[in-house]
Amino acid sequence: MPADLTLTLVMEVASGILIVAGCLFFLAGTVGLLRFPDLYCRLHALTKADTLGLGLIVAGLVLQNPVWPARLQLVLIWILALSAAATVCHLLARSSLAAGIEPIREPGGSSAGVTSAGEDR
Amino acid sequence: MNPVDLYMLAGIVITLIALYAALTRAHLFWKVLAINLMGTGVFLILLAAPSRRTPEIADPLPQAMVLTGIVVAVAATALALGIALRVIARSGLPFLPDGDEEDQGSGGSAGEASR
Amino acid sequence: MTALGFLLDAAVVLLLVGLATRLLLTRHLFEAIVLFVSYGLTLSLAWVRLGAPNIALAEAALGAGVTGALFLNTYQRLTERIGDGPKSPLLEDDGSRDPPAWFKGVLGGGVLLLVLGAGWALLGAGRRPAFLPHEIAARLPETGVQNPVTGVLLNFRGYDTLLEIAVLVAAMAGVWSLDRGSRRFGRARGEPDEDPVLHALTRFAVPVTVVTAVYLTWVGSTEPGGAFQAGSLLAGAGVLLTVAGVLPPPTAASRPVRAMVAGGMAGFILAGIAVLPLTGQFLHYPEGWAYPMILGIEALLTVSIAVVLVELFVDVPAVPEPDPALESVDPSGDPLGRALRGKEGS
Amino acid sequence: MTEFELWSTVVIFGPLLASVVALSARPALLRAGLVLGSLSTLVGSAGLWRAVALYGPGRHPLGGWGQPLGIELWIDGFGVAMLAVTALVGALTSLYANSYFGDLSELSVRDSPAGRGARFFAPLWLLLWTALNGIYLSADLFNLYVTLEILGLSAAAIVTLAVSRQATVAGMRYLLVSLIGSLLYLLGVALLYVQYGTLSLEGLAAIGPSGPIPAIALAAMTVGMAAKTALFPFHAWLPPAHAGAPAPGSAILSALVVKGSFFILVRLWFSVYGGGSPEGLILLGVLGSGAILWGSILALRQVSLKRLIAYSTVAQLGYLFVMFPLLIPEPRLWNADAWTGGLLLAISHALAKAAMFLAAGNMSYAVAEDRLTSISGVAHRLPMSFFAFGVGGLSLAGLPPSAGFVGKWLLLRSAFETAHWTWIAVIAVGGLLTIAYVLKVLRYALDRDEAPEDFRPVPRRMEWAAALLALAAMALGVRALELVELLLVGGPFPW
Repeated sequence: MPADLTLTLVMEVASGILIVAGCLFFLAGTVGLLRFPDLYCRLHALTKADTLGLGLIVAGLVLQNPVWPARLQLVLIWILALSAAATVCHLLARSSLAAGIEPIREPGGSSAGVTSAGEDR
Repeated sequence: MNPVDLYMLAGIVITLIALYAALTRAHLFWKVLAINLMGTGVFLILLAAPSRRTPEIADPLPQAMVLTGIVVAVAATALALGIALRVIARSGLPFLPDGDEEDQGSGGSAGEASR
Repeated sequence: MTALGFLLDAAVVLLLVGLATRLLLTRHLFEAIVLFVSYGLTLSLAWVRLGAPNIALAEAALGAGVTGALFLNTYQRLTERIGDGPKSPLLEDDGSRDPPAWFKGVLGGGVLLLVLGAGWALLGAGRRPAFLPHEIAARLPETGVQNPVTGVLLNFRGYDTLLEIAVLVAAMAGVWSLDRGSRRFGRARGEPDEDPVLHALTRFAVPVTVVTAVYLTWVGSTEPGGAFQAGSLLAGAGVLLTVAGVLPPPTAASRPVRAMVAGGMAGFILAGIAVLPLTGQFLHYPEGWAYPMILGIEALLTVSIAVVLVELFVDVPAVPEPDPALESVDPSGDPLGRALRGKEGS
Repeated sequence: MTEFELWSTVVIFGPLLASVVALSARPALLRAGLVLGSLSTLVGSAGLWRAVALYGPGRHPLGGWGQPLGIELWIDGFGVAMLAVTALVGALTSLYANSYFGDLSELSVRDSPAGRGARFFAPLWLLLWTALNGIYLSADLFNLYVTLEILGLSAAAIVTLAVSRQATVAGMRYLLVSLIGSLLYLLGVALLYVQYGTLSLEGLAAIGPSGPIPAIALAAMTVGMAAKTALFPFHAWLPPAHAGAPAPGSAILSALVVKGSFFILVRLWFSVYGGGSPEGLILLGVLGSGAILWGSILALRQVSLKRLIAYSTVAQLGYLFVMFPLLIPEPRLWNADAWTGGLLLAISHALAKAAMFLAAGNMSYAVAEDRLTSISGVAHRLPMSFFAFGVGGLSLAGLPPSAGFVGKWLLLRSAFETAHWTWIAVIAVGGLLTIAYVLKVLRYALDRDEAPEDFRPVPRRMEWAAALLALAAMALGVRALELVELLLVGGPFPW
């Protein structure tokens, strides 16, 4: 039994670390959304960081959950969220380019960058 | 304080501030938004308060009522937004004219104008 | 764990009240709509915390999802109409039309009193013996399903659910009667979107969504799920197909669409009437028939609900310029008479 | 299967099924839907009337569960009387609507602004009819909420079938009032469920609600329902909505729809709360008196025909609330005269107001205008509509032998018995004002000797529908005894 107990403990700790790391990515993504200068940078921050964060949290939860179908479901959720985020990001960027919104070229950005997420369309 | 109490109090607060907003915001879209929020406030009361009073067993009846309420709210929102768009199409503005204005309008001036 | 749970609850509640207040106070329509969707998603978190996963699903799909999409779609029509002028009163409400301060003051005072009164009354209410929940739990086996919420919705109180479908149909007929007709949405059939990514997502996501919807309908009898959640999922797939140009937009002009909208309700009523000679009461399922009948009704409802939701989403018209003929107060108060008269005159 | 179970199924699910048929929106099927809806409600309510007269109040446990687990329909005299008058008004209005909208389809529906929307009048109206029948039979708080929502959505949609700016704005305002009112009602339902853990009206009546939470609940529900019933001072939405709708819609809204929320108020205050509080009843009576006076004065000042009739609805609804304090003159005592008198007024108002709106619809159909000055001389060309309007108006004013007369007389008698002189004065002044505004219309209609030249013939069926309704309002007074007997089955406290 001690071997099992150790395994469980290791799994618990690993799971905790993964989930906390995932949350950190979400935090980073949110900070990026609020602080980045233009739509394209924000999309980048949101989709990349959040997808990775979700992946880490899913991995942590898979370690915690002993049931195989539930683990598969969790992974399926991640795959679906991943594909939806990627597609939506692509569509948003494409329609913004088509609408004539120019990406910012220089680091630092222009004055337009300080508007909050709610105000740009 | 019990967490369920928190949700119940939030329900009361949201219901009533949404009612206030529905009556004081003139813009039609905010009225529709506020009515939606008012509904969710009532749903919070409906779900939190009974489970607070009988914590020993989950009560499926409020859940069924809230589910029905959500569907009704979607239906009402769709119709309200449709009519609001027509109000904008007719008058160019997302507001309802004052009741008095409307009252005067039907009788005298507009009738004359149509002659 | 309880302390952590309490912190989470407190955070959710504060977020809910904060989002609601901000959304009701803001003057920018787009911000309000975004806040509304965030509010809906936070609310579904609250439903999970309150032990109501059925509602959490419905709230995320319908409350935040479909309603948010309806608002965004309508917003899109407004921006099309005014072009690039962001200061239009359509999108920015400066509050100049709001009622006078005295009205706000009186109403605000009344509302405050009501909040305090209701809060005091409800917090003061003590425990009471629960009769109905025990009764429902005891008689659930007779309903033919194991999910108590489904049992209430489709058997104990099936009549309410039938009328709830009637509410949806009434809203649908109302929207149709606004006669917005066959506005082209997305692309016409046979003219697929040139975007490969959207196309790939459609091909991948639609089958997955349909399978999930079927699963949700079927699992609703034992676990969280059911016709409404499944219907809104299916509606998501339908919207995707319409946007990608695979399906023509459903309109009132199409007879199959009308048949599918009315079909769920018709099937429900006919099932209720069919059992009358056997059991004597409307919707009183004969013994052993409850489960198959409920499943059949749920399947029909899922399709109906999906079609109604797609239609409500897709069929939002462009807003025309005010028509002078219709803008002025109609002197006859009776447009049909006037329309006829115009006909005769010409 | 009892008679109650059979006929209540027919009366609710007949029109619901008919709305499915009508949703197909082919002209032939639209007609089939209206016929199916009318027949099922007429037959169903006749069957229920017979059953109630034979056996007293009855019930229909839907799904076989019975309250409190499931939903029950409760069939008593009050509900059946409302069902019957709804069936009569509804059937004749359907007949009218068939010509009113059908006429349009011959003229190529596509080209007129309202045309294609008008195809949805029949399904919307049949859904509305279902909701009304559902309200009159329901014995469950939450079920009433769902029926109220069907009623509100379909009624607002019917107002916006008229495409003018005025009608659209009125429909929007109506929808908003209706939604807020329903949510206030739902808030009350939630509070009552929190307190007592049941949704059954019968169960609540057995408990006898009292205490702070039920009091707040009753207040919320009363404000919500009063707003939907357009009780003074919540009446501002009503005149533009009722005047702006297409003629058959006006008749339905004014005669029938406002009675739905009124019915719920009566059920709540008396059947469930056992009379509520005397102060509350007097407050409702005072608001009713305000409605009678204010509505009548505004009706007198209108220059548009349909608006005058709409303001008259505001005034007439006031009488129904004067019934509230008269019904319970002392705690634990109810006055049968006030009960039958008030409800007879509700019923006769339904018939008379439908007749007046349909007749007004005929007149403005003929001259394509709605102003009082433009209908001058119409009486010569449309004698039947003129007759319908006059008879309906006299019934409204309470002249014998109309049903309005019997109702007012009973109400006055109950006020005399308990020496409530204020209410007597209000009822009397309201009657005089009613006569004044009815005569005002009649004077315009008879104004000129010759008929107006610019005149479009009105389909015979539309004239007949209005005239038959007016005759029914008159004849009801002659046969009022049967109705009084029916209304006493169950009385205000059925449980």
